[in-house]
Amino acid sequence: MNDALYHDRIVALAKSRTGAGRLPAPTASARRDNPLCGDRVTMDVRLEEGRIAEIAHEVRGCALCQAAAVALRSRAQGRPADDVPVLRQEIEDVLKGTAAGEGNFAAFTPVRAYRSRHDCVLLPFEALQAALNNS
Amino acid sequence: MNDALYHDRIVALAKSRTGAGRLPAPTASARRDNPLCGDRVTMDVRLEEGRIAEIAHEVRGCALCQAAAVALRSRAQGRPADDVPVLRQEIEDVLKGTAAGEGNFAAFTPVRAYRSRHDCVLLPFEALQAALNNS
Amino acid sequence: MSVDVAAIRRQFPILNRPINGKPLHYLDNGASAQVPQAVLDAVHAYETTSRANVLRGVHALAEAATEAYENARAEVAQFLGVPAEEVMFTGGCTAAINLVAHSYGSLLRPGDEIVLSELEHHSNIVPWYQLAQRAGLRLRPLPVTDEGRIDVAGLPQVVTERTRLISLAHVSNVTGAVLDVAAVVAAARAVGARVMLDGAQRAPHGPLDLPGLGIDFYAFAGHKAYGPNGIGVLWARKELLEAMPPFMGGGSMIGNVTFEAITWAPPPRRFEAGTPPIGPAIGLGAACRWMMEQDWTALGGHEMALTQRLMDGLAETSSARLIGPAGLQGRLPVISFVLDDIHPHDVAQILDSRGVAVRAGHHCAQPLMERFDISGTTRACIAPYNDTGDIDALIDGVRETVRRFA
Amino acid sequence: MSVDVAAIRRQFPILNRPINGKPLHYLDNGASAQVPQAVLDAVHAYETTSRANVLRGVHALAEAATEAYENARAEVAQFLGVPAEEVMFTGGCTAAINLVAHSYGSLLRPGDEIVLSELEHHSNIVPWYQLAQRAGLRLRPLPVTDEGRIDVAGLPQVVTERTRLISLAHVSNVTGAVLDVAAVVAAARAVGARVMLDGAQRAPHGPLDLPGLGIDFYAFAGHKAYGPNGIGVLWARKELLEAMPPFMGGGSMIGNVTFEAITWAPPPRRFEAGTPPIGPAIGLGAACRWMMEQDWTALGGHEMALTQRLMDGLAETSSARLIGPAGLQGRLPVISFVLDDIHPHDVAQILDSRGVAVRAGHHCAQPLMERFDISGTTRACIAPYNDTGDIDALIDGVRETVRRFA
Ligand SMILES: Cc1ncc(COP(=O)(O)O)c(C=O)c1O
Ligand SMILES: Cc1ncc(COP(=O)(O)O)c(C=O)c1O
Repeated sequence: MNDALYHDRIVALAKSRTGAGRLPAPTASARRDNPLCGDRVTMDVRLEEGRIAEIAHEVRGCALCQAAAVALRSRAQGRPADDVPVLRQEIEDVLKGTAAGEGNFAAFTPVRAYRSRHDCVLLPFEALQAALNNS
Repeated sequence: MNDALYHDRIVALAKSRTGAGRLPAPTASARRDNPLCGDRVTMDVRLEEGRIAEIAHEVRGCALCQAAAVALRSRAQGRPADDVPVLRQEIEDVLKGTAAGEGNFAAFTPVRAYRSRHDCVLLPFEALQAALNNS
Repeated sequence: MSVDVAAIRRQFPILNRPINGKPLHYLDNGASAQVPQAVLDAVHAYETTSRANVLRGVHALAEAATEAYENARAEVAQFLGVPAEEVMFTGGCTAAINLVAHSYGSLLRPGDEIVLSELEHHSNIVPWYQLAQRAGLRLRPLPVTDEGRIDVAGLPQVVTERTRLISLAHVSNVTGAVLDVAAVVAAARAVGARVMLDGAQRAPHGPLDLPGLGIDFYAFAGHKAYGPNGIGVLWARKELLEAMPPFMGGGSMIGNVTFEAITWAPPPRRFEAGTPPIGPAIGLGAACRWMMEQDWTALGGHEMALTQRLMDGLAETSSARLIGPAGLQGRLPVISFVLDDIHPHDVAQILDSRGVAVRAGHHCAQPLMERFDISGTTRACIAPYNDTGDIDALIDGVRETVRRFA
Repeated sequence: MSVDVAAIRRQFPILNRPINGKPLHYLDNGASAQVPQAVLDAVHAYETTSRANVLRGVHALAEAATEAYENARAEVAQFLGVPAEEVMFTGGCTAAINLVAHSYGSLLRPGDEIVLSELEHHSNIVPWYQLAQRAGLRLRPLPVTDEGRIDVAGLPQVVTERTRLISLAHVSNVTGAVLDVAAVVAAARAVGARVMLDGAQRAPHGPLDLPGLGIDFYAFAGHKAYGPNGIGVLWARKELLEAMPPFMGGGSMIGNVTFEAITWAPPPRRFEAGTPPIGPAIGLGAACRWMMEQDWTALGGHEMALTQRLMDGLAETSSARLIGPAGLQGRLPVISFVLDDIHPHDVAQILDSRGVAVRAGHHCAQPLMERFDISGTTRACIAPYNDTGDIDALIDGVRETVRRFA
């Protein structure tokens, strides 16, 4: 059953670590912790005229959290900062099972059945939103 | 079953109220409360050369407590103050079922089965002992 | 009466147990009510199919336990008419009131005042007394009328600009009187004070609409509301909870812990330190569900008809005196009485020999006993599973007691 | 091995429940252990034959409930090797520690010091932190060795003339290390300090002899010791209890109540405000009885043989690192490990898919995670009902996890 959770796509996303690290000169940053499990995500963002030019993430967390950070970066880079709530809604819909999810977001479909892991997926979204709110 | 508790002898002892009231000039007095049930006993005692010359009791309590005060008075009056612990031991033995009890004390045999009521019977003994300790 | 009492009785296994060879007439519901099979089943299912610690685990049992626990919170919230995140599980009603006294109480200043009443249960007096001693506050008791009601006409005398909180029994555990909540809320609002209700004796009589009452805090006990022991509920408005520091410290109520600084989790977790009473909470959730499934218009009618029958029986016993409202208006089926010259414990003991379980004593309301200058009362509290046989057995026993001691 | 594990397993109904179509391998005992049938039966008997409030009632159910409740206290006392009147029932281990922090803590003065350690559970940190903030005390943590033991060699550096209390885990809930109690007691006695042990992880492994340890306070949780949720135990020496003010206020813990002055009942009642967790206490009494009926020489051997098997299996997994003592000396079967570059939650989740229940995360011991510079561990805790199949399933799962993330 929950072997399905760690299917190749999630593991590949997590292991790719695309965009992992910090930005040299971020417009804004934010860190978010999940005290229940100890996960921690730091998001750096560089904005150019309201657009997200670049994102970097530092994740001390599980594979779901790492994969979500990578996926979020790939979907958010290049888009207006105002689109982030839309992406957040999309991932929530995937977790609820009411949307299939575009691109990498579809990889999170199996997480739906594991309510205690939803926060792992959402943490990077929260950190990114917090960074944007700081900017 | 527990109708046996309120057999004629206990009810008669309680209703007799022999010795109820206060002494005009007690050698010593003490009040004891049972906060769990709200029972309250005041014992006045007049001593003459180490002997209990007279006892009076004021009981705000149940029939068992009233009957015990009457019974204790009848057994303790005229005896040396030092005998009170012996009487206390005797009534405890009656409540435990290890003694039949002399005189009026025998009336308390059926209380044995009602552990929550043992304190009702013991309260006058505690008040009398406290009064003697005060003297 | 449209209530099928026999069908209700069948749901409560203990009612089949004989007492001293006689059928059990359980009228001590105000001390602890009995549990329906649905509650026993819910706890048993947890213990045998999904027992685990909650919130922190990722395995299947932990997921199931967490879901059952949070579902219980949702059931309780629905029962109270409030959002789930405003509901905290505590160890009992007493623990819930102590939580407010410590947490909300720590925000009060010397000279601030708390209004209580003369009919409060010790659980709604002692925590405030302790707080008053710690923090230099003043307690101001509202008087009680001869009918055994909190005298809201006394509000102007005790509510002042220094009043911060008015904490009162929603229903008296001795007289059954229902509080005039609107009058209290109006008096509180006029001076910016908060209102807390001790709902221990109200909750067992059906769903509530707390937002409609306009109050700020509500507490009740699981075991008096057909749930297990070891569980109680505190409800409070979210704005208040967010401003309140935690009470007990431990696992799950923290944000981050170092020896230098500790941050707190948001409510309700902030107020649930350590492993919560998971099984008892699940049982209480089932009890609230059970209550929500009943027809309380019919059940209330049934309970009050039995109350009337009991009051009528007592009225025919010349030595009996009711402590509480004589009519059915503004009261619930908590009925206290005294018999001339017969101690309540003796009454209760003779009733017990006839299978009738009532409570006798001060009912943890010593100030009220002083108010009526009595050492205690004999008290019957009626639940949906009680029937006319229970009431008649009680009245017969009272008559026998009077005869015995005449 | 003389332990009939199959016979023990049959006493725990939940172990028959399949997980994801596979047999349940429950190794999350440190979070909550499972309950034997004897405990379920004891609680069920109370709920269906003698449920009533305790201490204040005179009817047959109240007598039976009171007797069962006090009998549970006696069972717990026997389990701990102490007199029953020194045993208090609380809502949990966390609640027991908070009781001491509030009650005993109120006797401390600004500048007084409390010694803890870096490996404490948050439940044995946060209450002291809150007390320190309230009362101006200083917390002094003992360091932890690389093996995951409280470093008693550090006692001379942190114990001073101002030390009033040393409160430490008897057994670490992360590393399984057993405290060197004698060294702690000696250091405490030298300065007149009191010693409290958090026995949450020790109690599930058999009867104790608290007087022999020379300590002053002991706390443990029912749900980790095969009992129900919502119940914990505090033991303290009678002289201490008599000098301590109450913590929570409510029914049953008072002497006399007026609005002007309140007097307290003697211990243990002084510390049990309100209706106690009667059913849960009765369940814990049955759990203690169950533990006292086992042969712990054999069971301890069984638990430690499984521990060795698990440590051997991990040693063959090159990316696994144990957090805790490598040998069996001075430890209990609480086994934590980390896998290079794989998050504990991922380990636990994959294990769950194979029916293996373990805990992953910081285990409410954030300062210890900082000490080892890790975000969390995967933890297995072994109980008498675990068998070699459980350990082998865990090791297989760990190997599969490593393969998956390689
Ligand atoms: C060492 C230790 N202390 C205290 C606790 C707290 O126990 P509880 O959460 O049952 O109150 C735990 C378990 O969570 C523990 O492992
Ligand atoms: C009105 C009232 N308040 C508070 C309580 C305390 O509830 P508990 O003892 O369950 O904490 C009770 C019952 O004992 C009560 O009747």
